[in-house]
Amino acid sequence: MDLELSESELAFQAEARAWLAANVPAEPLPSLDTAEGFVLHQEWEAKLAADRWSVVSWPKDYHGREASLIEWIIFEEEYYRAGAPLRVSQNGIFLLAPIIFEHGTQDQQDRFLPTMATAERVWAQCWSEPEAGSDLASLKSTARRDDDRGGWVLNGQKIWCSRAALAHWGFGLFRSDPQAQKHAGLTYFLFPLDAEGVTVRPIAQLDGEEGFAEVFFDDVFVPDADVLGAPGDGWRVAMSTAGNERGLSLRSPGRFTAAADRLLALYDERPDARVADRVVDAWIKAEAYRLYTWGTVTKLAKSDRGGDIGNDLNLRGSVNKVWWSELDVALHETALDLLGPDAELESRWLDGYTFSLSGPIYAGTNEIQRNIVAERILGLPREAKGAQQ
Amino acid sequence: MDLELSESELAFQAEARAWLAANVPAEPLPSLDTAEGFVLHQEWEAKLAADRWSVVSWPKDYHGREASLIEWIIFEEEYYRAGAPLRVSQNGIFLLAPIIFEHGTQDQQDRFLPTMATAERVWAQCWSEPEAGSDLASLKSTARRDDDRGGWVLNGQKIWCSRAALAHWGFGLFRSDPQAQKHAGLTYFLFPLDAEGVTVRPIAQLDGEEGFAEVFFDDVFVPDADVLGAPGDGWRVAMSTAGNERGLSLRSPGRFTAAADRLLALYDERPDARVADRVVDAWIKAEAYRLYTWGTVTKLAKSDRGGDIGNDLNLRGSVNKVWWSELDVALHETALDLLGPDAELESRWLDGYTFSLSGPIYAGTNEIQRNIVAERILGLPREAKGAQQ
Amino acid sequence: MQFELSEDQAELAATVRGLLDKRADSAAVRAASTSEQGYDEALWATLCEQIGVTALAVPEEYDGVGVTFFETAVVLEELGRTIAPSPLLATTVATEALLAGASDEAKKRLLPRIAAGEIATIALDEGAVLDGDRAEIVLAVRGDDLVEIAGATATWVEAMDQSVRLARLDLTDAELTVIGDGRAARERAELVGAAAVAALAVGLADRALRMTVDYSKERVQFGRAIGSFQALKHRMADVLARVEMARSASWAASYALADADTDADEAAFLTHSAASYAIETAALAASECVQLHGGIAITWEHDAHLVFKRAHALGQLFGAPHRHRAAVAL
Amino acid sequence: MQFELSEDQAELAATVRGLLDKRADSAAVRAASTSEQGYDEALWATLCEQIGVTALAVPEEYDGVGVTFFETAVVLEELGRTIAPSPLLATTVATEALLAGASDEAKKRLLPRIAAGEIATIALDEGAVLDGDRAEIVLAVRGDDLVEIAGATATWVEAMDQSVRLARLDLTDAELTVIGDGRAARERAELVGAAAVAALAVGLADRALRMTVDYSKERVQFGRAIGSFQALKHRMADVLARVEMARSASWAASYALADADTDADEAAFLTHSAASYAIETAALAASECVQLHGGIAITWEHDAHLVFKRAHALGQLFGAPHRHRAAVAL
Repeated sequence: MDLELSESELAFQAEARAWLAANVPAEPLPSLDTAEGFVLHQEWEAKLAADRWSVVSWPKDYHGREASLIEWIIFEEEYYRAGAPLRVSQNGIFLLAPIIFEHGTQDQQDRFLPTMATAERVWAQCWSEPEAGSDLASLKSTARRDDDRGGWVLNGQKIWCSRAALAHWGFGLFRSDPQAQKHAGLTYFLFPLDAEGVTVRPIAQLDGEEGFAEVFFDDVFVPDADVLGAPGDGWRVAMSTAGNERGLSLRSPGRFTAAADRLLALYDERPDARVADRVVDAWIKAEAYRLYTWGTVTKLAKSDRGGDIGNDLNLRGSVNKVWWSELDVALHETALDLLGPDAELESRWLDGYTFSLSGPIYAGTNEIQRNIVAERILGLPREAKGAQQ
Repeated sequence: MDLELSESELAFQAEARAWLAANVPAEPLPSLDTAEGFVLHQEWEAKLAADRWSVVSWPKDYHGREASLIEWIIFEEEYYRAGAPLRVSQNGIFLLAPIIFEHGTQDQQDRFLPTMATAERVWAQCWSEPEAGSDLASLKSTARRDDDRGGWVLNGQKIWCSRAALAHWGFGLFRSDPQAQKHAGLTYFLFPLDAEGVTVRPIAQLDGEEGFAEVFFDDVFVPDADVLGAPGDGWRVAMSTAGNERGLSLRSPGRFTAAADRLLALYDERPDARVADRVVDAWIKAEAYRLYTWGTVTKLAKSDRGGDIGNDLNLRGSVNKVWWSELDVALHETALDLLGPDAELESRWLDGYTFSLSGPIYAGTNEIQRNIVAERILGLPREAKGAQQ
Repeated sequence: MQFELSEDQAELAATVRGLLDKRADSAAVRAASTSEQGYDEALWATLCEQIGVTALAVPEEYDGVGVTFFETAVVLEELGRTIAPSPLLATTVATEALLAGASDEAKKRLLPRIAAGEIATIALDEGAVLDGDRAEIVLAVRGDDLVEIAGATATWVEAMDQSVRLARLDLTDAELTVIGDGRAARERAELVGAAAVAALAVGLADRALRMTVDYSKERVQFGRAIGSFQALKHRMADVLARVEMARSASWAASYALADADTDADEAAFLTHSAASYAIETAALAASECVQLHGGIAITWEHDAHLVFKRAHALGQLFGAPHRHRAAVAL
Repeated sequence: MQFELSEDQAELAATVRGLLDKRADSAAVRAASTSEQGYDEALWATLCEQIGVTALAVPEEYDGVGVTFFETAVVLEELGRTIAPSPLLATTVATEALLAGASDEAKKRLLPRIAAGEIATIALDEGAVLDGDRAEIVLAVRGDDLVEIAGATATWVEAMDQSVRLARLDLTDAELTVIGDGRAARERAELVGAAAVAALAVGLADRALRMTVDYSKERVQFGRAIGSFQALKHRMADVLARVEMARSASWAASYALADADTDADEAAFLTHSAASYAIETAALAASECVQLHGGIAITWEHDAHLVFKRAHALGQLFGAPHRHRAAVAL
């Protein structure tokens, strides 16, 4: 055990803290799921990128500063502590970029990563389908080969596409081999959301905003150059370790320690002995998550030095997902109990609360994550018929 | 809604309260699972029976006073409130007697019920088998027909036989038709535990006592006169409504309201603001259970007037079982938190705590009860392969 | 001893449910919640005229039906099941406050208007007032006085749950008339409010569970109805058990408050028990409803979020569960 | 930044585990717990002589190994996994109390004896004292003084968890010598005690989970291993997640207490966090262990009840979880 930060890490931390203090908007930006807020968030990302803070761990050629994992975590903690805006580009930088780095061609990296770093191009994740909410193996949208044009023709429907209402490009899996079963025969595609044949229908959320959309594909042509990884290999590509590392596995603890800090501040304003125990409990859980993440980072750093803990990491990702999503709900419920009747009146906590409800549902429901933990970490037998919910 | 007690019910309540006040031992009796305590509990039951308090709802010919259901509940509440001894004869009077009343011959009722009421003869429940803890359908112990002697020959092993270490007679299901599958081909037998071929091996519990035993059957002969219900009909007999009515469905709320009262008294001695919320919560849950039971009693009273709510009752039994068993654990945990470090030193609460652990396990684990509630009340689909845990 | 609805009470419940099934479905509730008035005036008129929901607990001498608060709670449990916005909660609390604390003159003057269907409310603190902007009779407890307020300026404040109407009262130009004993009125109002919320919560929890069960029977994932997955079954079974217990507690509380013979401490305990337990049950049922519906639950079109928001609102109107437990004397 | 055991620390853990696997199986633990002394003297001797468990946190100038309390916590986590009764908890707390509050003279006199394997304990209140009847060095905090007690009469008091030794001290004929600052000693003792209990709890929780998982893979009911039932899988998955988080919290707390540079408030927060969380995790893991084992769990022969009793005892030695949360300054 050695929890000291090195000189250079401390310097990095100081630099990030100073920059954020100087640049984070005093007033929270309008929601990034509104047209106005979307643009303002793009501008914020551009500002981050200009000073190389939007993707600190990326290569210098792509607006990064080749920061270490530890530095990345440090930056995330500072970012949330500073109350900086949500990342409008998160689908791209956290979910898609790692896959492009691992499976993308040089051409794809050069074409897609720089504009992703500046949020000039914002990406939507087109993952679920109406009949396949949690069950990606049963995706029905199709990709038909078109040799004449040297590409594929997409048809079908995706749902719960986050950011799709306002984003520019999307990524998702399509069934390119109708014969193949379940996970086989899927191909990973990148496509502009204004391409001919694409229809985007926003989904109004319970908070009244439109963070998700349905996307319909009617003979949408995608050139081979925009296929990520090998045709038919989409499942493996999508599930590759990298896809999770900086996404699920390292879902920034900073977000929750910052929320815990806000909860403590709220308690100062409105102390209530009857709620104190839960306030402390939430603080403790946020801290435990932060510490657990340092353990993950240590393993990751090792693997970057050659150790193979990819699977272990994915599994930690499932543990994390259950943890942070349920912690996030508890944090907000506790805050609303402190607010009492005022909680009913619109407030930042209330928005956060409604938003937190989606945590246990998206990116693989917590039921699925628990199945994964039980079967793949604890080695418990799979359900009869290998059914997994 | 009408929660008033009638004149006669109030009179009954007063009489019961007075008798208990005058007769309940000042000092708790030694555990009924010790040889010494067993005898003292038998004497207590005899005393109850002498004044017709041991089985108030039974016919007068069998030491009862033909009390109504409501009176029975009233008595149970008074009994626990008075801190009276545990019922050493509970397997008999709560689990077996209702079945004898419904399925027993006149001869069986005359032979078994009076000595059960006086606890001159104490009954053990021989239900589970090593490989069939919760899964009675997979019982393996056998009953072989013996026409010459006009009866059956029992072989096999039962486990978790409550009271069997010290009881006189036992009851249980045996497979009388080796061809029949699962629930079919089982027969309900009554047998003396000192019969030739019966071996009783006590099981030491975690509290160091011997409330349970293994019982081995080696060519044990049981005459036809001691078969309860029709041969091969054992499952239906055992599962008949009556079997649950005064057992699970009406597991005396008095036991838990009395425990809640003790918890409140403990809080008076050792107030602790940090535990107050849980003290009240336990009190509330005990009260809710009492109220829910009045609802059950109302339905039962109706059914005695002809309505058929037998199945509904069994289902309420499953709801109750989960409820009271988990409430019992919570009640004791809260008390031990109030006791703090002293909780570690032997105390009545500590004994009650270890005892409470068996609640969610025996008489059908709470997992099974939840399956029953989900499938039979909510109508949710059974597991794949109809597996039910 | 009969712990169940009497025939009359069961018929009352059935009548209300029948009416609401027809007139308070999802579309109707959404329309009413977002309407100018924030509730369905036609439905309210029917409830008042045909069923006399505001008159139930009003004695006959004041032109009421002359049954009890228990019957009102029976109606509230049905209303809770629909999420329909309704002035009945505020009006009921005001009615009971008047009966407990108002002078005979005030009772004679106000109760018949309520029995006839006028909306009433009572302000117990400085915060936003339930139905404060649509009540025709506005009461308040000021110090030890029960006062009637005329000419207050009410400003609607938007709440997360649009089916619950809150308004701030500006008393600058208002006329306040003392009409009775504020302490008695407050004590009654707080207990009746808590029991009424418990009844609404029981209905809501029951509805949330039904929604969840029905959906999980239909929704197929991984080749099975998700309702066949044991982890979900057990969670729904737990909700069922809690709903059953909560209903028992709620009925007992309303009965105790309606029954003059019940010891006051006992009635208070039963009321705080019911509120604490029913509100928590509704919250649990609602969050399971959201979780088990998955993505569609967080869409505007789906009712799951209405159920969830209502469950949260109920915890704030007359005290959160932990505050009710704190109110129980140990 | 390296949030994992160093090679030396990992080797220490492996060595202790290897030794305990051989010498502290169920039979050995039961024999030791019910023996006259209540612990395995031979095993203790081996732990002290071969591994120097009592010397780890003692500076070299007092004949110790001169590493830190963190290494001691690593040993405690392994001990916690076995339920073996051991004087290490009491001795560690007394050691840290001496280091924090004792005079140089007292340190010179007492620490070498502890490093050599003598059992020590410290009484922080009037209640029963951990290892009070088998400690060769008995300390106490009286008012602002740290005192050494000689000639006290110790009476063993039987606890539910026989693997935890408690005794009452009668000081009538005892000789008390002031040896240092009681406030510093108490503060350190309470924090170290909490962190040490957290380490024991993490080991225990991990062991309880393994037992449960292993059993549920073998136990067949209704034609399936019960470990294939989703409701049970999800409960075990929750325990796993909590064990992982609890271990992280426990390591961070022990590290903070061992690291002079860590801010005192931060160290206190981390310690109360770890204790609160690890104890609750052990309690959950233990009760799932009992419930999923079913009937055999409540038999004397089976270890489930030993795990359960230890889990409960850990919650009482240096404060229950809710008391640790209460100790966190808000």
